[in-house]
Amino acid sequence: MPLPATLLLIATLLPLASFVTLVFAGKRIGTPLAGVVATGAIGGSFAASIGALISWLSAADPVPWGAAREPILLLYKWVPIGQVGSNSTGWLDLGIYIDSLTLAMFTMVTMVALLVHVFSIGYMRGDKRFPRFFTYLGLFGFSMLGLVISATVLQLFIFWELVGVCSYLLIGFWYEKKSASNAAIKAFIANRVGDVGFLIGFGILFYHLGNVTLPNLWATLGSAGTLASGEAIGNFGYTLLTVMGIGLFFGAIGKSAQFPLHVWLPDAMEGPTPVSALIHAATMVAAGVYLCGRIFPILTPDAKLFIAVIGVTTLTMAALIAIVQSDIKKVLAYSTISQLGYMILAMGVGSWVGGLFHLITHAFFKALLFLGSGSVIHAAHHEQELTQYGGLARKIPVTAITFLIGVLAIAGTPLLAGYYSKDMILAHAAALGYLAEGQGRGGLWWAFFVLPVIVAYITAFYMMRCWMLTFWGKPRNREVYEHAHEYPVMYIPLIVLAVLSIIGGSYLGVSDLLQYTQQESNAIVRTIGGDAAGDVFASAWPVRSHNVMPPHEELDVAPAAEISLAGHVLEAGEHLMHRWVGWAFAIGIGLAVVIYWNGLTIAQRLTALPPLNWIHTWLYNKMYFDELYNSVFVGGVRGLSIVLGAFDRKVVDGLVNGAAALTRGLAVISGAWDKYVIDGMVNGAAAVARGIGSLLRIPQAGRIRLYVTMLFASVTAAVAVVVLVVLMRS
Amino acid sequence: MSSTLAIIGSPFIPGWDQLGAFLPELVLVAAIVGVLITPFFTERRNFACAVVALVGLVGAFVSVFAVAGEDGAYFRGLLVSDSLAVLWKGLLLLFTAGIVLMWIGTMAEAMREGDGPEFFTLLLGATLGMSLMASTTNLLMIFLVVELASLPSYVLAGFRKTHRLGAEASLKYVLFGAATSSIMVYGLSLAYGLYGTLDLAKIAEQMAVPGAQHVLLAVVLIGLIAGIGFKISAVPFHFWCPDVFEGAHVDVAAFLSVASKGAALVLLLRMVMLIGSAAGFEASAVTVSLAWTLGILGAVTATWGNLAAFAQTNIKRLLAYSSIAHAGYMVCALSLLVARRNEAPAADAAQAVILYLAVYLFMNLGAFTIAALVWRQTGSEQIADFSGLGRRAPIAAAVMTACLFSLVGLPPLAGFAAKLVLMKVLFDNGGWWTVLVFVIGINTVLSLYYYLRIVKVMYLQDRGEDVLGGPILPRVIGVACAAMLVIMLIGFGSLDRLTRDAGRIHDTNSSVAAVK
Amino acid sequence: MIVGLHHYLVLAAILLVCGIVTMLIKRNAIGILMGVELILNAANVNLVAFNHYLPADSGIRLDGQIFALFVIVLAAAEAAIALAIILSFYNNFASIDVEKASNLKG
Amino acid sequence: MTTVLFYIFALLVACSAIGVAVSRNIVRTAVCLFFTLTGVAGLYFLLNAEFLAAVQLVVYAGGTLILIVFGVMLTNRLPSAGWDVKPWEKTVALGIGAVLASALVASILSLPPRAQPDESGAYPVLELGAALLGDYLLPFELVSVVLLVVMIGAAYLAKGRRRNREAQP
Repeated sequence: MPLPATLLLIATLLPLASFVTLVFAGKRIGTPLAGVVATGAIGGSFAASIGALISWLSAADPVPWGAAREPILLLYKWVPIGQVGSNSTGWLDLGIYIDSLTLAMFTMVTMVALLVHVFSIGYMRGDKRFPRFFTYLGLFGFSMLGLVISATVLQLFIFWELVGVCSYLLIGFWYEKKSASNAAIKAFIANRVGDVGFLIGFGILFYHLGNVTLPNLWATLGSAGTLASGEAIGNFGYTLLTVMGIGLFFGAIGKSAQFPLHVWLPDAMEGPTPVSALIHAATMVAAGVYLCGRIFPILTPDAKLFIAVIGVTTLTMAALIAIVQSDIKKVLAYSTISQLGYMILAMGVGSWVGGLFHLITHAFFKALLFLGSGSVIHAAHHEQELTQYGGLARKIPVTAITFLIGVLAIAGTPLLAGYYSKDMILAHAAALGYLAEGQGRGGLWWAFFVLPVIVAYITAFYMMRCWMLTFWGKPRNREVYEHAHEYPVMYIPLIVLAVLSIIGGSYLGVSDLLQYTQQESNAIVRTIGGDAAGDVFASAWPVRSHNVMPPHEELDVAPAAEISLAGHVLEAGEHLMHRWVGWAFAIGIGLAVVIYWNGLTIAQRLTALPPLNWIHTWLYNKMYFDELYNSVFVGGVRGLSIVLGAFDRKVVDGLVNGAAALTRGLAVISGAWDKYVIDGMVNGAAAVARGIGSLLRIPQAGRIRLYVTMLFASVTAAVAVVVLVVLMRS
Repeated sequence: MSSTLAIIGSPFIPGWDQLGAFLPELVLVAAIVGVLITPFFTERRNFACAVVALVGLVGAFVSVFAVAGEDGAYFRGLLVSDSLAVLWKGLLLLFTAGIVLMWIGTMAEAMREGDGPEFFTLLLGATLGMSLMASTTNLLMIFLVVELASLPSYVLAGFRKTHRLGAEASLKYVLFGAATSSIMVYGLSLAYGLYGTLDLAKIAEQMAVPGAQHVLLAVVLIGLIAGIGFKISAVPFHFWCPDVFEGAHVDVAAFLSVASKGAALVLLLRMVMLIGSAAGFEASAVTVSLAWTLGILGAVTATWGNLAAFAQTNIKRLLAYSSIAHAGYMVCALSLLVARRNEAPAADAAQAVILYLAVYLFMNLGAFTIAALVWRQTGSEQIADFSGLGRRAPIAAAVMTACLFSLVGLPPLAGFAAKLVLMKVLFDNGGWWTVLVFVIGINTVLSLYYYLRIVKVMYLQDRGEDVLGGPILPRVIGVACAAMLVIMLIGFGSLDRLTRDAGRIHDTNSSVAAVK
Repeated sequence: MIVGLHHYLVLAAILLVCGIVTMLIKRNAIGILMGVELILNAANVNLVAFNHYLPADSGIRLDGQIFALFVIVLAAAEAAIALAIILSFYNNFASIDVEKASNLKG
Repeated sequence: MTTVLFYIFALLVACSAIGVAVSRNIVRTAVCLFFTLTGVAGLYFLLNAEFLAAVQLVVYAGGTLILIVFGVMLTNRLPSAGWDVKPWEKTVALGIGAVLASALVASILSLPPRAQPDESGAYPVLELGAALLGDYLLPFELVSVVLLVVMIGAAYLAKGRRRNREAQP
């Protein structure tokens, strides 16, 4: 096994080992030590990931793999299932797929997870279920890393669900709080809705292709990106491909909290703050983007259009809501949704590198912001309302400074991480606008550029608002202010993340790594599909034909002979983007500083004005999405949530004791089965089965002579029948 | 190994040099002798005998590896050795070693000091018979080894001789067993008469000739099915099974649940393969009717077992019905062997049965071990007394849950893959076998209920008893079994490759005739 | 009428049926055991008769007689075990009426 | 001569077998069984299986039956009143017997007849011995293991049997 594969496998299994250890011995290991065990495991993972990254980057002949060379694909024949689908090997394969993206994700996930673990040792110290918290974190680490290393779509799905389970467990970690268990249910339902779509897409895929590996998938369907309506690849018609792509994307909608399934993420902030940082900001919610990245080559232009629309809707909506939120974690939650919208938009407009680049930079600064907010909340004795803060910079200076760096990074301040990735996405969006206009498709297509640009200004504004209200000005709640303090074990991760937020964009070579990924993917696709296979990352959208040239006078730069059309349009897009976005951070931040210099006074006066107060109320109530869903799905959701509520109470209560937490869930199902099916429906199938069962127990009366009689009776009957049949025939 | 024995020299004993291929059995015989002389050297006779038996079983297990690959017919066709036999021997010896460990962990204290030598002699004797059951195609040997497997089992079932239920179980077992085995001998005598030989391979060849299928052949086959069906506990030869499991000790019940049934299944597998290999499906009325018989037998057995398990309150009785149901699943797959011999699906079916047995071994051992642990600590075998086990003994409860889920066939446990492969093999053949797939599917749903009921009792009912203590060894066995179930699921591909040859024994079987 | 193979086979069938009927109508455990012996004897008569009436071209082959010999030995072993179990049952139930053995059921 | 002897033995076997089935007294049953076994031994003589006939007499009639009679005597203090079998059970048993008998006899009679073997040959006791210690040495040895195990099992169950009677449930 190649060295990086070995190392990454170790990195994946270490958190599992930690999980198993803590499941069985968590209570015995005890409060600080359980955290140390888990931290050690994830630290080992991080070290292994770094080792793998180094060996990957320094790989040279004779090995075929390495950065910008070829990916590693190791397959293991798992369950023999015979021929299913056209691409089948007769097995349900499992495998490891490693390319530069895998390594980037591994390093990012393990690094953030390690820092969150360290932070949690401090943050969760007082909690009575401290070991259990780290147990779940171990399971989460395993699931997330397993997701990233998966080589087949089936595997992706398995780990996808596991990650969802962890999220559910961690959101409801403080299940005594009604709001926490409700939030867990909400996340559960929203993710199930998304998974239904995923399953439909996966079903189509599986039916036609069997359990394919990712490179096989790309090699088979990789030309979907430039497919014109009406064309087909093999058995896949254009419509089927589009439906499949959108179906798979639905999974991402659920997990990455995109419109209209975004409602669970803000509520998920009921979980412990380190969880919010790790799972609901940096890693798991990004899994949807990762999935989009992996299925990108099989997305048809129309599927991409759908994705882009979802992305742009999400990022705008979430940013607007974020402006008025008063809970520090809610602000961050909506900012997360908005940033995820950017990433999804990037996938939609064909900026593969931009989307994943933003995923990684965002992980750094969003983890920083969340851990910073955790430090604030911890300092403020679990007070989360911005209105109760103010002036905390003097009490917790390290947090304040690192938080500010995070704000600057997300606002797109030049030279910080967010600047590079966001710009890359916006440049592609602008290029798209040019292309669409060149085809005479009208100005509406510019929305994909204009709205994100406006939101870039808004982002800078609301993030700075959050910082100003927390750290600047006079303390609005003296009691909170007096007791605030910070610990080294908590602010050291903040410092590390702050450094990463500064250098993550330009100096770590993340975007180079992603460029390599494209080369590697194309290399393996050529190995499988022959040299005819083109660039699977080529995206024709919205230009269904490569030959349509946008009018030159529309572009701000003269066409250079040596660069391709796409590169040419992209360059134009970059220019346009720089013209409009360049100073967004300064304007947004400046406005926030001005308005919130003296706390809430100006803002309160502003929101009292007639049109603004209505908007404020509307936004403050999150555009009434919850109410909308409640009234639309009132019957269904209520009923479901009552059932799930009962489920949840029992499950979560059950979690208190016992190692096998999950099994309780099934026990409850069995209990419900017993209660509702057996007792409730006397005439139900189970009752019939039981009736037959008791009939069958009549011969088992305990009498040996009866047994022997039945034995000989059946033997005799059999002999008699055969003899009769044979003798009659002859 | 044959060469090793050749060096020792060949006394004037026919076939001496061929004994090497049956080293595991020789080690077992040596272990029997060892168990018998152990009491002369120690005061702790029970424990010492257990250790000797364990050493013997492990030694025999190791020697299985030495004889692997020495395929062929030995002793003029009285015994054969091939991958199927070797695989089964390995599984059986591993399992029996597990039973001995379980005995040490849970049952040792319940046995009167001094009874150990008898117990382990009987256990090893039965194991010897069961291991040879996989290795023979000769009518005389079939009868002999079936008796060698059965006779000690009868005593084992009533080993608690001052226990009323044990005595009752034993009596039922011996009378029912004597009835079926005598019917089987009558059938075998007719088989000899019809074809003039005791070699099943030759009989199968002659049987395939259309004119040679006399009506008495039906009596032969019915007798065989009765004799082997009794050991498999296929309906309607299953009546002894729940009663004996309930009356016998947990360790004996566990032993019978896998070893006895598995040996008989492997024997039946070999026989139907032979019969099938001589004549293709469409060619002969015998194979068609045998395929139908086995298919119906399997379907009825599985359904009967599952339905009757519904209202059980005793854990051993429930597991007995569960074992009947599982035997039914495997018999379903055997129907393919007659039908599609010489085609790949038949080999796949044989392999599926072996894989299923391998997985079944661990899930049953784990479940019975926890049942034994609970029995040791509470003295009860009632399912109701598992209440609160999730709190009182979290590890034991988790192991039990894993084993039960595997018995249902839920992922992520190996029972899932085993059942999946079994159903897939049947499904691939289409036609009436699809019905069997549906039967197994419906049965799986049925079984979900009664298995999960135990889980429910363990986790959702709590009568507030104290923590369930007890020795660590049964928990270790249980955790090992549960871990094996997970590992086997992950490693199912390797397992599949390992057992690939099991279904492809056709060549060695035809060489039986060549040797004679 | 010359005595042929069929005569012996029919006699064996009668023995078999007698044995089965014995097993079915006896309540005494030892009686049931005797039924088993009858069935085994039926099998033995079959074996020896078949061996005697083997086709002439096969030379001297004694498979049937040897099988019968082993059946006799194993029948003795089985009887020994069964009697020991019946004694054990008797010790526990003070009876060898098999109808008493009905505690295990369901 | 052979024919006459066959019918004598056959009658003995059949009648005493029926006696075993219908007799209500266990001692009488045992006596009937003895006659059956002896008759079968006689048949073996007729079938050119003298050695087997001797074994039948020595092991079966002499050994097994004595064992059974011991068992009968050990447990015979029991009152056999109230051991009656219900009429429907008898009917079922006889029904099974009748159906099986007719099916078997019908199929046996459809078997093609076989030639009478050459009666002149000497009894092949030498061949029997050679086969037993040659080709069939393996089962011969194996049966000794069976007997060893069975002996130990039977002895275990039979020894010290009245222990702990009062400790039972």
